[in-house]
Parts: sequence; structure tokens; C-alpha cells
Amino acid sequence: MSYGTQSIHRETFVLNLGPQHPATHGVLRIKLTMDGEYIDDAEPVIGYGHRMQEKMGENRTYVKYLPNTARMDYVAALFNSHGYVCAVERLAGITVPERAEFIRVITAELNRVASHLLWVGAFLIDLGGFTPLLYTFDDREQILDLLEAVTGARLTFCYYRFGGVCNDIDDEFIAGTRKFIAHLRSRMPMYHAFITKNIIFRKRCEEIAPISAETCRKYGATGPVMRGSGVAYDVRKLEPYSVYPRFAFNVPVYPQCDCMARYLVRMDEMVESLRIVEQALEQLPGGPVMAEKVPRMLKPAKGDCYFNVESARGTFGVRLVSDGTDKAYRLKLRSPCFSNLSLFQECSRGLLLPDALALLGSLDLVIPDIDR
Amino acid sequence: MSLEIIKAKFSAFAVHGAPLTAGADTPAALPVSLVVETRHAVKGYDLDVTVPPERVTDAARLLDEAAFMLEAITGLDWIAEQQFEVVYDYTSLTTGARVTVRARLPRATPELPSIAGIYPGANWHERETHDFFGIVFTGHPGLTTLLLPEDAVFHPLLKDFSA
Amino acid sequence: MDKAAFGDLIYVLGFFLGGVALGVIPMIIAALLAPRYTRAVRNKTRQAIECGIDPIGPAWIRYGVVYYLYALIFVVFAVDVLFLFPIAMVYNEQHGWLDLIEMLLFVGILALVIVYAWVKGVFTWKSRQKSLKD
Amino acid sequence: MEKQTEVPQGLIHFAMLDKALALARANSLWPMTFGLACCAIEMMATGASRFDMARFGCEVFRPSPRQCDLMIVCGTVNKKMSPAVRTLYDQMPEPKWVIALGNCAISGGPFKFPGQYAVVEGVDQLFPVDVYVPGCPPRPEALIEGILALEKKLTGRRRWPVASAS
Repeated sequence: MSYGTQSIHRETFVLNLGPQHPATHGVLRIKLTMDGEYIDDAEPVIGYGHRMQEKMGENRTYVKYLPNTARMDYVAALFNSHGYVCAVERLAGITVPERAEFIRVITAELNRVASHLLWVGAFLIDLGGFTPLLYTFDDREQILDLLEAVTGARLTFCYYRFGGVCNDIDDEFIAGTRKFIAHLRSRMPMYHAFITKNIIFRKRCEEIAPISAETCRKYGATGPVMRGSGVAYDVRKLEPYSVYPRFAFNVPVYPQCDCMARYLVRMDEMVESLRIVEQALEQLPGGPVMAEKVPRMLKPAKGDCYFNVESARGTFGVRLVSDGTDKAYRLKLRSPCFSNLSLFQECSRGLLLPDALALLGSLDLVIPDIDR
Repeated sequence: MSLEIIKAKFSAFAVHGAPLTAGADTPAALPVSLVVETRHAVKGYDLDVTVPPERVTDAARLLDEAAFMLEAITGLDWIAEQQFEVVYDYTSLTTGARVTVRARLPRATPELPSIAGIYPGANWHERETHDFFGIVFTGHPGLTTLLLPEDAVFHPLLKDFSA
Repeated sequence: MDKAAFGDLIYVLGFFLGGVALGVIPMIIAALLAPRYTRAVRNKTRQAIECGIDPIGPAWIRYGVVYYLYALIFVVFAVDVLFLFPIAMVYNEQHGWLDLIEMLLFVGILALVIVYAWVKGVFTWKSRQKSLKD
Repeated sequence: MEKQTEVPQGLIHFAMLDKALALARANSLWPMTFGLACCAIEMMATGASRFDMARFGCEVFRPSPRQCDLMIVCGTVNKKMSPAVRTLYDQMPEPKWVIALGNCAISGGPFKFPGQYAVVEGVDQLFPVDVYVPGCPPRPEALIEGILALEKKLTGRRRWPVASAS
């Protein structure tokens, strides 16, 4: 019985991993009840980034709400816009031309790669390594240049419209994307060499903070968190939407359930997304990028519908209830980080504080996506 | 467990002798379980079940055994009919089938049993719905405010809410 | 006390005063030049920092004994270095290798503290979670 | 306490010494890692390799308010967060400056509408702000321009050529 784990009862103290903390990537506060270095109970307190997204959904017309969709999960903003736009199109019965669907998939998958690159940099900072951030941000900037040329924004894109996209992609974008795909593919071995094989990183992530598949199902944690626990749940494969069925890509799944598995899932997902973009560029059809007669003041039919997309952090669902007017009656946004974080209280009990931060980083949280 | 078995089990919730008004969009005030088959492509879910409020935990337990995952809990304020509606979205991880369970509550006394015991993930969803609508989930381990400031007593998403 | 010893004492005193001055003078400069007060809107300037939130509960509680052992090991090696200074002064006057052996012997015995702590498991921080396998 | 916008004076101050101090402070502004929302990602991009705030002395991002003298409020301050933001402002030692980055910090931005219940409309309601950088989110170049504007406010001289409005 070594000294370290003797469990004579000691007084616990409450530590605030507060709203302003480098590891919380935003304004998440976790009330930690600590017993020395171990966590007795970690209660996340959210709401510091609440920006009334759902209330605004009810007092803005459908078109005016588009910029809001990009300000929830702003690191992978195009998925939120994709979910919202498709939900309204499903309710209003608008069909989107082929080329627009392809452009949506290309830009969304590029956004996924940019989001994962940012996550790798941020995750390594949580574990104490600063250098990977400079490399991954350098690559991410190249994606932002591509997306900015087409959409005009770097982060909070307002690119998708009901019935298509607002700006067609040109050859320069296609050439730039192809060049970027080759560039990032050549960089992946370097990333694996100096991050994945780094002994300190492996010691900090392997067998740390396991999340079982059952816990993921019970809490509704989806995306790379669930695929790191051995469950191959991917909305693009299970409920195919848009033109995803036309591309051959596989869903990376790792059964180890620990932080390393979630990291490897995201690294492989980047490569898969590049494959999707490559195939989409090859099969890119011509034609218009906007449906013809989309009424300016959109009034979808009465009723409700649900649409969800595979965002970079999990399934992002939109439940839209409309009463026939030009504003939504109720707009529920199912955000992936909300459910991913809800399992933190249970999974961090008994962890050491640094391991709990590794778990928090591996959940890939964006706080305004949680607080909406 | 395929969708048909789930559909059969749900119809067991139906109150005997109650007229099954098939196809009516807003079910009669009588607590009747109305199981409607919908097309995924059109509505986004496969099975739309309206259960009486006190049977919500049975619905959750039934879907939990069928290895469904709780996606979201949505609150709805039908102020015209003086009713609240709580919508539970479940999805199957293997088949991709989606089941939506609805419960209607009188607006005056919004009372509903909590399913946080079966789905721990529902804990936060219910606290958030309580935040925005004031719907009380009985048996919830800690129904405090989640997104609003600790001392908030207003419920912002009510249709008659004014800041 | 003859003259030579007195002269050495002056050196020591001078060195001591220099050290004190090095500490005190920057404080005086700061007191003179720094802004007189800190602008505050909730006068929480003096409060302990907890990421923007008021600290909950006292920090003056019974901690685990492990931290005491870490502090002990540090103190042991601090004193160890203290004794190395005189050796450094008279090193290599007679037979250098003799001094080396004595020093290594001295440090070696003190290093047993780490061996003892290692065996006692002070350095092993195992997470108290039962892993998924069992 | 009425919001005083200028840095309080020391007991003694000489003209030359103040100029030297201002120059030193202007070129070593240590920002606090204080990301609230979308603008935080643009602040990280500014700190990363391409835009590199370190060229202007803003390299060191200190997490603790005690060790930083520049608070870049990047993102939406909502009513639940405003006590924490004010506490952080208090705990920063003098001399301290505030840059309001993005429309949310300047005026509540896209989340300001009649009947809104959660967002503080503008950080200058909480404490004095020195430089406002508009944008949603502002580009990294805009943040660097904000830092240069703050340096001009400190030293009275602009060290970097102004972008010609060609």
C-alpha cells in the first residue's frame, strides 16, 4: 500500500477551474472538489457564454438568422449553417442544385480539417507543449485563405443560403485546395512523428480518463468522443444526407476509449476529410449554385422537422417548429459539446487534476456551442 | 430491436377505449398514445409518439433497453392552447432510426417525471428546459439553473416573456 | 581580534549590506514611481485569484502527507548543497581525487532519501479510477 | 468609484523618465489569456506564426491577471460573466489597459436586440476601455492595429507606418 494512494479521509477543498482559465478554451467553469491531487467531484458550471441563440431564432426571420448559426460552434461554423439551412430546406421543400451540394460538402470538410488542426494545437497546449500550435495554425491559415477567397470570412462564415450557396467556387480555389491537400498529406507523417510518437504525450494520454461506450450512449456524447470508445456512429454513414453517399470514405474508430484514442480518431478524420474533398473536386458537376425561385420572405409550411449533421465535434441537430409565418416558432439546436461535456462529471471522478485537463481537452469543447 | 416491435410496445401505452384519432395533428386533450409512422426524409424522424406525461419514464426505459441514445429534450410553449409540449428525440446508434416522444402538459401546472435516472445525459437537458420554460421535472437530482445566472427567476423562452 | 580578522569582517559586512540594498532599493523606487492606487470597480484587488470567481472555502486544511515528503526531499538536498560550498573552497589542495571520493560518498548517502521515497511509492501518482478492463 | 480612464500618477514623475517608462511599457504589453468567444480564435491566430503579435512585444500571454498589463476582452460578456470580468479587471495591477476586441465587447454586437436578457451591451459599461477594435470577428491585422493604437496612446508616437488608403 504505497503512500500515494492511501485513502485516509482528508478534508477536501473546492477549487475553481474558473471562467478565465487557459484549459477551458472559453468561459467554462468547473467547481472541483479536490482531495489533494485527486478529484472527488467536478461539477461543470456553464452559462457564462450564453448568447440567447434560441431566443433569437424566434424573433428573427429565417434569413436573418443565418449569421447566428456560424456563431455557435465558430471553429467549425459551416456545419451549423449546413444543419440549419438543410432543416429549413426540408421544411420548405426547397431542392438544392447538384453543384451547390458538392460545394457545401467541400467547404464543410475543409472546415472540419481546420477545426481539427486548431484542436490539435489547443490540446497540446493543455498538455504543456506550445510548438504544435504554431505548426497547426500555419496549416490552418492556408485553409482559411481558401475559404476566405470563396466565402469572404475567416471564421464565422455566412456562406450557405436556402437553396444553395451564395458564391460559386472558381478554378483558383480548386487548384489551391488540391495544392493544400497534397501539402497537408505530406505534413501528416511529421505530425505523427513529433506528436504521436512523443513519449511525454503518450504518457499523458494513454489509458487516461477512459470513457466507456455505454457512458457515451447514456450521455449522448457523439462524434470523435464516441468513435474513440469503439462505437462507429457517424451521421454521414448512418443517415446519409447531402451528397455524402457518393464518396468513399471510412470512419476511423479506436476501441481504447482513452484520450489517445480520441486524438487518433481526429488525426485520421483529417485524412478522411481530405479524401472526401478530393473526390468531391473530381466529381464536381457544373450548373447553377442557387435554386431558382426561392422566395425572399421564406414562409415554410406549418409543422416541425429534425435535421442533424456530423459536425467536427459530434452530431449537431436542429429541431425546427414553424407556424407558417416568416419566423420560426421554436428553434432547438442540439449542440454536440453540450452532451460531450455532460459526461465530464462522471468520468473525471478519481482522476488526477492534470489527467482531468487532458480529458477536458480531448472532449474538444467550444463554450458558446455549449451555452448557445 | 426493430422499429415495429418498438411501435407495438408504444401502442401498449394507449389508454383502452380512448378514440384513436389517427392523423390528427394536435391530439385530443385525452391522454392517448398516438403512434404515427413518418418518413425520415420528410420529417427527420421515423416514429412520432405522443405519450401521456406520466408515461415518459416508461418510454425512456423502453428505448433504453433498445439501445437508443437520447439526443435532445425540446420544450415548446403552445400559448394559444395554453399547453406546454416536451419533445424527446431518441436515435438508434446502429440502425439510424429516430423516435420522437412527445408529452403535452397544461401550461398552468407544468409537471413531468424526470428521466435523469435512466439517461444521465437528460440531467442537463431537463435543467435547461426548466431554465427556459419553467417546466418542473419531478425526481430530478438537482433542478437548479443551468444557463441563466444563479439568481434568475425569469423563463426567457416563454412566449409571453418580456425582458 | 587582530587587524586581519577585523578586515575580513568588514568585507562580510559590506557584502551583507550590498545584498540588503539590492533587495530594498528596487522596492523604494517602485513605491515612488508606481501608480498610487489600482483602479478597481468591485474592489477585489486584494482577493486571492481564482479565475475570476470568489474562492470557496478555506485553503488552510489538512493536506495529504505526500506533499510533506516532497518538501522534505527538497530540504535534504538544499542542506546537501550547503555543505558542498566548503568543499568547493578547499577542493584540490592536497589530493583532488580524495576530495572527490568524500564528496561522492556524502552525496551518495543523502541520495538514499530518494531511494527510500521511491520504494515507499511517494512518486507514484496512480489515478483512483478503476480502468475499464477489470 | 467613478471610472477613471487614465493610469493613476506615481508619487514622483520626471518628464524624461515618464517617456522612457511609457516606451518600455508600450513595447512589452503582456495580454491576459482571456478568450470569451469567437474573437478568441482570432486572437490565437494573431498570436500564432503567421500574424505573430510577438513582433510588437505582445508575445507573452499570461493566464494570471497579476502578471499582465493588457486585458484584451475578446468576445461576448454576458450578465453571468460580468462579475468575473470585473473581478479580473480589479486584480490586474496598475498600469493596465483594456482593448475591446470585436463588436460584442464594444456594444453587444449581433446579440443586441430589444428584449435581450443576457448580454452586457459593451464592456465600457463595466470598466474604462482604451482601444476599441471593431469587427465580427476582427481580422488579426485589425487586432495588431489596435495594439499599435494603444502604443500610440502610451508613447504619443506611432512607430509603424499607417496603411496608406490607396
